[in-house]
Amino acid sequence: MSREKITPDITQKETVKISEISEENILDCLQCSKCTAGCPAIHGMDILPHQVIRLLQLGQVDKLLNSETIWSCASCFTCASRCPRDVDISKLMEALRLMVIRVKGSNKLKVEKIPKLLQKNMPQQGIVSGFRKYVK
Amino acid sequence: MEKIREEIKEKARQALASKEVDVILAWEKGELWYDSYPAFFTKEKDIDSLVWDSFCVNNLSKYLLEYTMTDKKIGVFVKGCDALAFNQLVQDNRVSRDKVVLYGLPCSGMVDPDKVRTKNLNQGLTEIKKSKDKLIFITKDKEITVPAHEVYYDKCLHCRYPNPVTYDQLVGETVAAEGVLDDSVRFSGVKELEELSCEERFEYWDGQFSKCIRCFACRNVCPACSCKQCTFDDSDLEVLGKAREDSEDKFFHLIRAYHVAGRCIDCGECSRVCPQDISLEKLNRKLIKDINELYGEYQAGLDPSAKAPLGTYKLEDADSFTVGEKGGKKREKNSKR
Amino acid sequence: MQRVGVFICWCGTNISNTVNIDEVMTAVENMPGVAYSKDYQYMCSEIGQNLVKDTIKEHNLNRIVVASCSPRMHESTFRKAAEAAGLNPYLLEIANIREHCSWVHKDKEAATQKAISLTRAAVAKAILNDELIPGEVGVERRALVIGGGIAGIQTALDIADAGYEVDLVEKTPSIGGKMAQLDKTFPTLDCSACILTPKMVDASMSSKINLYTYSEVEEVSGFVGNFEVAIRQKARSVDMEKCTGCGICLAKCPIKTALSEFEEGLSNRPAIYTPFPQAVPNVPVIDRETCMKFRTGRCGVCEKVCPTKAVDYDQKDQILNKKYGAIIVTTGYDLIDLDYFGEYQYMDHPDVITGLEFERLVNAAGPTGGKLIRPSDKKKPKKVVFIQCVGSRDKSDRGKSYCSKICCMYTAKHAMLLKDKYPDSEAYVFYIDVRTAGKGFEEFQRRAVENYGVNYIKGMVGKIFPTNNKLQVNGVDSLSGEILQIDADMVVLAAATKAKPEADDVARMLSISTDSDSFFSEAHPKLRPVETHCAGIYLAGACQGPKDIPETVAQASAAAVKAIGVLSKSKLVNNPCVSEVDKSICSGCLACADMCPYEAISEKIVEEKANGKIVGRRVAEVNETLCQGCGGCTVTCRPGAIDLKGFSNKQILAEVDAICR
Amino acid sequence: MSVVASSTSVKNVEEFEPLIVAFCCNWCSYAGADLAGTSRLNYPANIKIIRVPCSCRVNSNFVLRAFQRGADGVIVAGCHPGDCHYMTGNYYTRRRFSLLKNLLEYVGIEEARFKVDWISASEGNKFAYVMNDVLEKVHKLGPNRKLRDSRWKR
Repeated sequence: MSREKITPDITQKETVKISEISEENILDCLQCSKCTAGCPAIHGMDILPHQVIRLLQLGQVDKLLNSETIWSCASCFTCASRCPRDVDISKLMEALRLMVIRVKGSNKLKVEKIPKLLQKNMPQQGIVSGFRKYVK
Repeated sequence: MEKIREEIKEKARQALASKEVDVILAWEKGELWYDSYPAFFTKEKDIDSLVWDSFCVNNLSKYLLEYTMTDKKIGVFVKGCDALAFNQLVQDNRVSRDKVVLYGLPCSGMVDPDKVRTKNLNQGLTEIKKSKDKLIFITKDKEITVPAHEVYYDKCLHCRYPNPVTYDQLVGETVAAEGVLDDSVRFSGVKELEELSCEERFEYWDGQFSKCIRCFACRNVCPACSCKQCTFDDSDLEVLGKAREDSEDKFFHLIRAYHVAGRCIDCGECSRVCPQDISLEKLNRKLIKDINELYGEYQAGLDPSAKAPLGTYKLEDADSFTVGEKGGKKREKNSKR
Repeated sequence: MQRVGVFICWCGTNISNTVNIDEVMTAVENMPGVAYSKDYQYMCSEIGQNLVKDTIKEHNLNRIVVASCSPRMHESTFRKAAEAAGLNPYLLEIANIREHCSWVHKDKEAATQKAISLTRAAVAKAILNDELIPGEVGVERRALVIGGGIAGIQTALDIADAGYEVDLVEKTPSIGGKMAQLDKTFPTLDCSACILTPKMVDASMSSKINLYTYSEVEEVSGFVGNFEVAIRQKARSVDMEKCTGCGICLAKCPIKTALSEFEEGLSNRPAIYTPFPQAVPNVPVIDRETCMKFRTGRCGVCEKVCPTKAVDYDQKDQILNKKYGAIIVTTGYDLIDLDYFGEYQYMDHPDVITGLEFERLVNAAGPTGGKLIRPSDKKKPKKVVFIQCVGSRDKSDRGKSYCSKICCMYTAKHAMLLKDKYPDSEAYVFYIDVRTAGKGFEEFQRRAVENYGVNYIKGMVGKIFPTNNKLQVNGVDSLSGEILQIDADMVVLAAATKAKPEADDVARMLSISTDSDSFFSEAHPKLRPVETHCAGIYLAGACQGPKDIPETVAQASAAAVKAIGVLSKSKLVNNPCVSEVDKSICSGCLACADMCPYEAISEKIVEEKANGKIVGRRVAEVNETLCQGCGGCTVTCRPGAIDLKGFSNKQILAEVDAICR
Repeated sequence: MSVVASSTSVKNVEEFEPLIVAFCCNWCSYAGADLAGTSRLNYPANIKIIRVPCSCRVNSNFVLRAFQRGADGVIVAGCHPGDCHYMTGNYYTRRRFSLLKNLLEYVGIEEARFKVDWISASEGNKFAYVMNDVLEKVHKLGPNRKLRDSRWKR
């Protein structure tokens, strides 16, 4: 394991952009990890929700943009409703997704493909949040 | 009116004779047809010149201040507005209720000499008789009948208290209030101004105030202006300068209105006596309207034991200063953005 | 002829960096009335003060203006200096060119101009200053302590020890407060009752202390040295004189269904009750809402069984009016409501309890006789999960943004108590941070980990799912990133502390202020931690902010000393800036008297000659010892007959004119 | 002609340095201003503070006199209602200045020129915020010409 050089910087462009889109103050977070503890979508995540904010605080947006986590997030708002610091992490997740989508410029979810994606027990909210996630 | 006049005289004579009072405060006829000015009577024989006619507009209550430094008992005749004024003076601790005997006079309105002149009714006028809601102008050779509201003072047209709200003895029969009595009429002038833009309002008031010659008639006639020494006359503090200067006029009028706020009985005397026709009632009524809206309906002079609106408070009073700055934590978070 | 001396302070570089002193000096020299001016680097130093003293004499100065820091900082310093030079101290004015100028402005030119303007206003005011002589007022040598927890008890004992009378008012039927509910105390694990009850008894036995339990303060007026207080003694329905505390009534009462407040609702109590066996005073109270006699008129068992005929159903609330020289507020704290923390199941599951409930469960005198069992099935818990920061450090609407300060320590204590009782049990503590600043505190918490094997997990619990007989706790270890699932038998929540719900009303009644969380505000966070902004009113304990017992006791003794400082004086010097009536102008309307919050203005009849006779005329008169100098009366007075010394109409108008030049 | 007029008016606005007189109660707002100072919170030098014991000491005369002498804005700041050092003083302030504020607006004085607010001793931030806010608004309004004494220098 090599030592990584980190300069925490929340004034860099990407972090500022995320703050703008999400309207959340990432410095409010004090790393209690309650978001992670309550997250139902955690099994598909390579970076845990509380780590997401930590990486944002460290300014390591790149790691997040290439993570599974942001696409695993179900936008169920459990984290937001329980956060003792009033940080809406689902909004930060959304902001991260938008960063990706805006750069790549294409929609990931096509309406005609929906039936195939639908599993038996897929809740309606899943489809709605799917659109929120994958459509520009 | 003429019947009551005799009753009044009789009452005055009796009061002096029985030593019920030492002085009677009433009206006396002056040289001109519209002159019915306040007069003090101490002797029974002088009562013959006492008058009660359509020109007894002067408020006698304020003249009681002349007697604050004596222990004389005074009998005074009060119309509806005068009775409010009397109560206000009692509330302000300027007149002792027990030193005064009040003779209440119901009054359906007083005649504005200017309106009489405009209608040319004053030529050879000897008497004005009242008949229901009409007035009969009697001269040597003819009688002209006009609807009363055409010649009454503006301030009398929507009078809310034609009958005295307090008295020891009532002379004559109570009368019904006339005209529209709800606040829409009373505050219509204020509302019209409120709806104008800031600049328009300034233009209006600048025009009004700059007419002022600072004769202080408005103050001198006002029953709420009962201070021993008016702040405007305080040469030491120099609150108000003497110069002919617009800002001093504004200062005078704003402070005058503010000083009577919550104590103005809305008798309209200030506007009546103003030689420059400044619409002072629109200033006073603005304050009355605001007090009514912010702190609950209040009529000065109705109850001498009441607390003046500016001399009291409620914990839950409206707070217009910090609107939009309050709110919970969520708001605070939003405001940061 | 006024000869004003102006002294301009550099405050090292604090002022001179932003304000061009030379320019101010030049401007000052040309101000009307200024006879002398001087600048110096540290005007508040001894050299600076001597400079002021010497020049007053040398240059025959009779008015002084010091342009320096805020008058709240050094006005008294310079007034003393002026007084030492033989000048009446109230002839001095301060121009605040540091806090209000050099520290808040960056532009040097603008700051310089403002400094000149502020100094000009101070000179204009100083010219109109009069010599003022402060009056004196006597001191009521008795203190009132509001709240009978450990803070109130300690304060009362200390004041009584100094020889002064103290009245201790407690809302509940017994003194003792939250500390009486605790089992053991950190960091020594000695039993709370063992150290508290002797103090409670001392308080009740002291000839100097009067206990008013089951009583509330209803009204407070007056000022330091002379507070007037109305105390409502609620009807106890038991005669305090006759009752011997035998307890027969408690045993015979047919109603046994009321939830015990003292036991945090974990057990029941009768309608006639003492909160706990060691209650002081040991006199029961009838809970009239529960009592059958009061609800239906039938019963009266307690009256019949009482051997001393102490039960009195007709007792009424009594209002006591008393005077005090000083007041100490020790009203304590509460735990927050957990209604909004649905994920922890506190409202729904009996085995999810608060820390305070845990105290009662392990206490030998508690509802289980000290047997630590699950409230649901009375079985021994094997696995207990402790969750810290439930509502603390929580910015959302559910919680409190501050740290509750005591939870880290008491959670460690609880875990140890559990392990002491059941060595084979498992304890898990979920925490965000462990904060153990305090003597012996860190060692205490480490003992829990190292010696007792308590599992500390940095992370939080997402949700608790009640499953057959267990509580499935879903959490995370944030350090390893492991998702944890613990099947616990019991969960203990370290609920956040909060100010008492009635704190705002108490603050309003006492005219003291609270912070945004309704804790009472101290006068200065560092230098005046037990004083309030209202002279003569002091604070101790958790009503001022979350704190533990040692801190509370320290603060209580500190507050006692402050109060003794007032009580030990036979006279207090008044603020000489009081209102004054010009009787020649006064109309006697007494509008001023109506608004005066201190009832300092009354009617006076002056004799005057009028029409050749001597007649009495009503005017207003100010009682200078009662007047506190707010100046509200001056505004009610339209003609300006009543004016405030030191802040007169003329002086303020002169300041306005000078600033607007 | 109109071009010239507008250009001079623009210039005037640029040169316009408003004067704002703030009456602050000794116990809360003056202390709040001190706190703004110790916290080095910037606000413009145009604001000049006069210390009064309580906001209820402020007479409407003082407010009008400041306007007369050329102040472009006036602020009255006291303890929050309920927190008055003198128990009830600011409740009177609240009534008195609610009426005066309305009256001034009624005679055509721009609302932003007269500000009343509650600033506690711990609200240094709010103090600076209110001062900046008033100044900004008054700056937009331009100089007070409506109540000013034409003989006074400013």
